[in-house]
Amino acid sequence: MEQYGVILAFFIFGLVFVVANLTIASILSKKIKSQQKFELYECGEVAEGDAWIRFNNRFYLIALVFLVFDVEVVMIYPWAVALNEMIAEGNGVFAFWAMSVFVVILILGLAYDWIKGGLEWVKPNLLQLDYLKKDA
Amino acid sequence: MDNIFLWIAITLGAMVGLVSVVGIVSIYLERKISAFMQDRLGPMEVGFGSLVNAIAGKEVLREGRIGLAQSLADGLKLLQKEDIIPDGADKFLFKLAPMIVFAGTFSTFAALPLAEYFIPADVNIGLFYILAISSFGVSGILMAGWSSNNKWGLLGSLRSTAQMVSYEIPVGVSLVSIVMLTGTLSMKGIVVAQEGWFWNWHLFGAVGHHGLIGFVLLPMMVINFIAYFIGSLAETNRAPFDIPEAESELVAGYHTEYTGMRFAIFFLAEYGAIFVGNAIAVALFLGGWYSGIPAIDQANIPGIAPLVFILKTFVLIFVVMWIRWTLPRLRVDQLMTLCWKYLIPFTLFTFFSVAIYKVFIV
Amino acid sequence: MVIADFAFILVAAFVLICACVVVFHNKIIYSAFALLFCFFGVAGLYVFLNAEFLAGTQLLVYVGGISVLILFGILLTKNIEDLTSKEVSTQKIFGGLISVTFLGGLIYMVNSVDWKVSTPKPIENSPVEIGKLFMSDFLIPFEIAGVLLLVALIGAVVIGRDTDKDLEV
Amino acid sequence: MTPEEIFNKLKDKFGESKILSVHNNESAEVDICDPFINIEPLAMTEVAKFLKNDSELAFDQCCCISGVDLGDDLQAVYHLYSFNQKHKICLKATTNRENPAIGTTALTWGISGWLERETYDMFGIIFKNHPDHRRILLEEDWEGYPLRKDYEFPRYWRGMEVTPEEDYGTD
Amino acid sequence: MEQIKTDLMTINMGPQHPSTHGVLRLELKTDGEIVDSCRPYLGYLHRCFEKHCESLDYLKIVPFTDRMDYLAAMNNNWAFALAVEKMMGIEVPEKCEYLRVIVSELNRIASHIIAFGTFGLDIGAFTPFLLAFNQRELIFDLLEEASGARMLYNYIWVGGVARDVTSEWLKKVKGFCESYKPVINEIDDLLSYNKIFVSRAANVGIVPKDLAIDYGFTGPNLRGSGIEFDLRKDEPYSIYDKFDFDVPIGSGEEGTLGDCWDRYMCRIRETRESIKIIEQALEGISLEGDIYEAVPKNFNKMPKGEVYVRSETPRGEMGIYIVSEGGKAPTPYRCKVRSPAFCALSILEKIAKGVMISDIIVILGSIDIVLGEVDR
Repeated sequence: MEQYGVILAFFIFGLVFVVANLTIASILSKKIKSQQKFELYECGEVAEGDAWIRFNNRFYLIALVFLVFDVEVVMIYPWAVALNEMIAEGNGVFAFWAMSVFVVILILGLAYDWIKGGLEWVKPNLLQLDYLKKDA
Repeated sequence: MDNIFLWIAITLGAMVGLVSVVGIVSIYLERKISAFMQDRLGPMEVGFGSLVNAIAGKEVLREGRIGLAQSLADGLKLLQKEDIIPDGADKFLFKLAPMIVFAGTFSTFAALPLAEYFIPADVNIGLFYILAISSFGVSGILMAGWSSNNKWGLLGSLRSTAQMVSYEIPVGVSLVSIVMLTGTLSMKGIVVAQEGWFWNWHLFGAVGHHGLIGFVLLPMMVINFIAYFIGSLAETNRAPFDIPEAESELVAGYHTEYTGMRFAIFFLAEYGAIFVGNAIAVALFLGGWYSGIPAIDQANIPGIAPLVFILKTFVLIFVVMWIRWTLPRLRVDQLMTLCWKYLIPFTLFTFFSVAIYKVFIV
Repeated sequence: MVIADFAFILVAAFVLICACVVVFHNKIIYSAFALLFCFFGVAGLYVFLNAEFLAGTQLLVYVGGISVLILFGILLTKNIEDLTSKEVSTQKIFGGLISVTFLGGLIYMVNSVDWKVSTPKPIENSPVEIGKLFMSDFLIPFEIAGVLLLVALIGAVVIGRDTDKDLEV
Repeated sequence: MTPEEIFNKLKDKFGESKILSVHNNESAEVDICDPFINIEPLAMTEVAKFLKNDSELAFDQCCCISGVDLGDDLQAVYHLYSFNQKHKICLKATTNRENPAIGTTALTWGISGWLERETYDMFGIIFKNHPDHRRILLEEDWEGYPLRKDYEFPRYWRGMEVTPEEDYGTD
Repeated sequence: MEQIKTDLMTINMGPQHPSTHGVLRLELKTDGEIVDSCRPYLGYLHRCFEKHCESLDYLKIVPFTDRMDYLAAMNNNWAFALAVEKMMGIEVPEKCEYLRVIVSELNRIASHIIAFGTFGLDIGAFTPFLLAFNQRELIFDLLEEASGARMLYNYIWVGGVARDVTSEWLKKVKGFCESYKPVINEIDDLLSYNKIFVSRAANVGIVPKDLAIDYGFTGPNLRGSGIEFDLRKDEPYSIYDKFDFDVPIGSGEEGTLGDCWDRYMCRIRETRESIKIIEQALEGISLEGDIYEAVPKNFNKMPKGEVYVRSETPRGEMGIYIVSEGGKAPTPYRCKVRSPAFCALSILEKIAKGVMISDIIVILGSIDIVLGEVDR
């Protein structure tokens, strides 16, 4: 428990450290008001359109696939830690096959995704863009 | 009760010192290394003397000859920069984001096994803890990119998030092999398992555990190490995986709108993350605080352990910089392909190999 | 353990505050980030229950995975910056009634149950125990979880394939 | 092919009303000049298409379109080159100053789109049926066409001083 | 299942952006990372060079041509000088021709160094850029010694060159040629065949032959699309017919013909050919003779008429169209510059649809624009 107290202390100190630094900076820094400074950076032009728009859902799918594998990793870890003891208890082979089934099921999923293109980032086929098509 | 507070005070102090030194030294090294690789000199002018003069308001003489105080001077400069929050930004989240990113990174320092008796929080799930807490920083980056209401920032943070979560998988799987060998998640336990000569390091297989037959695992462990190393490069957004802040495409990625000290905090957190990423590689694959030669270990020379550990980490950091200044940048789809179609299958393969080795061979 | 109690109150208060923000804040993106912190705090609560491994899992899966998923999900919605949760005024009385009933029921339950307070010895090395339990008592659920994840993966692909048909490689 | 051959071929195809005349070094009233063919301005579109698609002519690249202010008239000068046949030709289309209009060649050569926009930007020649007829180098709200000889430099633009006072009105 | 709709995001790339190679503004409409449309806006560097010309003496225009393509000022000087010389029928002394070839081929190398260096930089390779830059510095030292300036030389005058050179200078040029060769090999090792670099540049921004011609590609861009056409070879001006050199063309060796890698590689190979030309010129040159011999004192003998002269600059074919009213006016009536980068840039709108934002940068880098010349 005490160990986690240390971690909590580290986390809180991380926040405090930033606040302290920013406070020092705000004391040391000069402030010169100018409206243009507070405009958003868009390469020197006035920003057009909004950044807060409906975004491409590919990011969502990546997160979804990630989550599945994340859960898998989380479930492998306790098994891996316990493997030594399970071997010592004579359950090693059983544990191996049990885990194999679990992982192979997921590898099947990965393979399915792979074949169906679920692992592809939204990527245009640069060899078949519109302007190239009519020549082919 | 006093004991724990004293411990927290000591370790916090040490780790704050470490993170600052790591930041300053890494930035200096990065400049010098890149300069030497590119046939130029890098920072040459700013020495400690000129820095002192500058602070005292005296005439600044060019006293340094190798620019040792350059990073410090930059830090001082950043402290004096105006803090600008754009009008269009979501101010609360904009301010919160650097804190989250830094606190997330700094928390990982709590489980760094610098020496056998100097692990701030020697929790029994240490490895798992570091993996878990580093995913916390992801949300900070997303927050930074979204709140600044900047298109480059948003694109950068989305790329960054997708990249960091994806590469958590190969990193996680590649480390399972080591957990299987050592049977513990404690950082201390994993490092202690590699005591003695350097062939006991996990990079060279499982010699430390099972004698010569452990060499069978050498290729597996090398693959694991490479997969982990690539993964940690990607998780820390380093070249060739620096697409989230690719300056030629996204200007500066998620911290485009950040100025002054807030920007410096991101920078510090980034270098801290690089240090932690490589420190884990050292602890898990390269024998941690053991020098690899029993004669110069902590048993004989007290106090050498943290030095050995930090030195090894900096060797890896050098490799990271070397890679950055050598390789071009990947595109976002190629990055995902590398992760899902190469690293994950390879690490799953090594996972099975080590499992078979554990269950059927030894 | 006064300090531990203090820390517990701190963490619990953090979780509660975050949870309140999730429910009451007008901006959906704030709710999402508050939910993330709420998950983070819950991980802390797990630690107080000596379930370190579970805490790590909470961080890895909920903070690093599900929160990101939710945030991405929000980025898919339109006009997030002025998307506010609307008050449904027509349902006020009815809703209030239901909540009060539930609250009453909960209070009654809490009071009527004869709580057994026991302090079992904390498990020394929880991941090992969890690993062993996976391979013995909970083997079937463990494998079923694998199948469930497979279904999720396939589902992800099906969604993905349908939405970017025009970009099919 | 020589300019005469091109001229005759074009005249056979389009008739004298559209293909006006051909000039050679010798026949021109100037001292030095590349051979060129005068074209009726509004016929440019079809002539260009023919020049590109005819297998003997095969002018596949439009090197340059330059506007010239002739005083009373405005002129667009087209320099064409054929990678296939390795020959080149110069076309000229002259239009009146008040209502300058020339048929576009932007649908024939990709590059013409921008070159014509530049000519429009500088001379105010309207290219009929141009798919994207905007200014290119100057701002959309710029007044006047700078390369015309009678162009007067503006003193201010959007409140900014664009011509220094001492230079204003002296040119 | 109904498609989940995503909004198009409008992004301004430029004018203040690290990779637009100057003050170019691209208005991108993107769906996530995929570019839906890309519209270039020019004119941020517009100085109305052509209007200036109409009020300047021919010799006074030369320094202005420097400022068009400021990375290859020599070649611009030369292009203009060629046009005026053709108009006036001036025979340039052979020594001057040799000097012109040497300095403009040196400048061509310097310009290509920027082109492939910044192209690598756009893809994230910082080191080759600086290694190449060292060589550019050496070239600048040489050109400085010859002309007195490091970037904007005003060296090639109508009818001659501005300053004479010494035999030591020629030796230094020879020395540079030797030192350059290993560097370009190193860049090949470090960048050209690097797997990441190839995967970023190959099969991106493909410009097939017909499209390349249609959109006015010239120079290395055109040759990258596999068309062997070089004005120095096909319509040799000056003394280029005396030299033996190859015209490197793209072959699609790493991807598809006409992709960004081909254009990049063309430039790398062209610098080797330039070295060949310089070496031959160094052998052929004799330092006897007066360099000002053919420089006209005034332009009273300017004939009435017009010329259109093309010459090969590093960015492609620069055409100068001059209309003169004859001897009574010492200024051009009209001077039009056909700028190769302007023409090459016009293709961007066409080929940008459907690529990723990262690819836009790569395409832009590979067609190697200089905004000073695009906008004039």
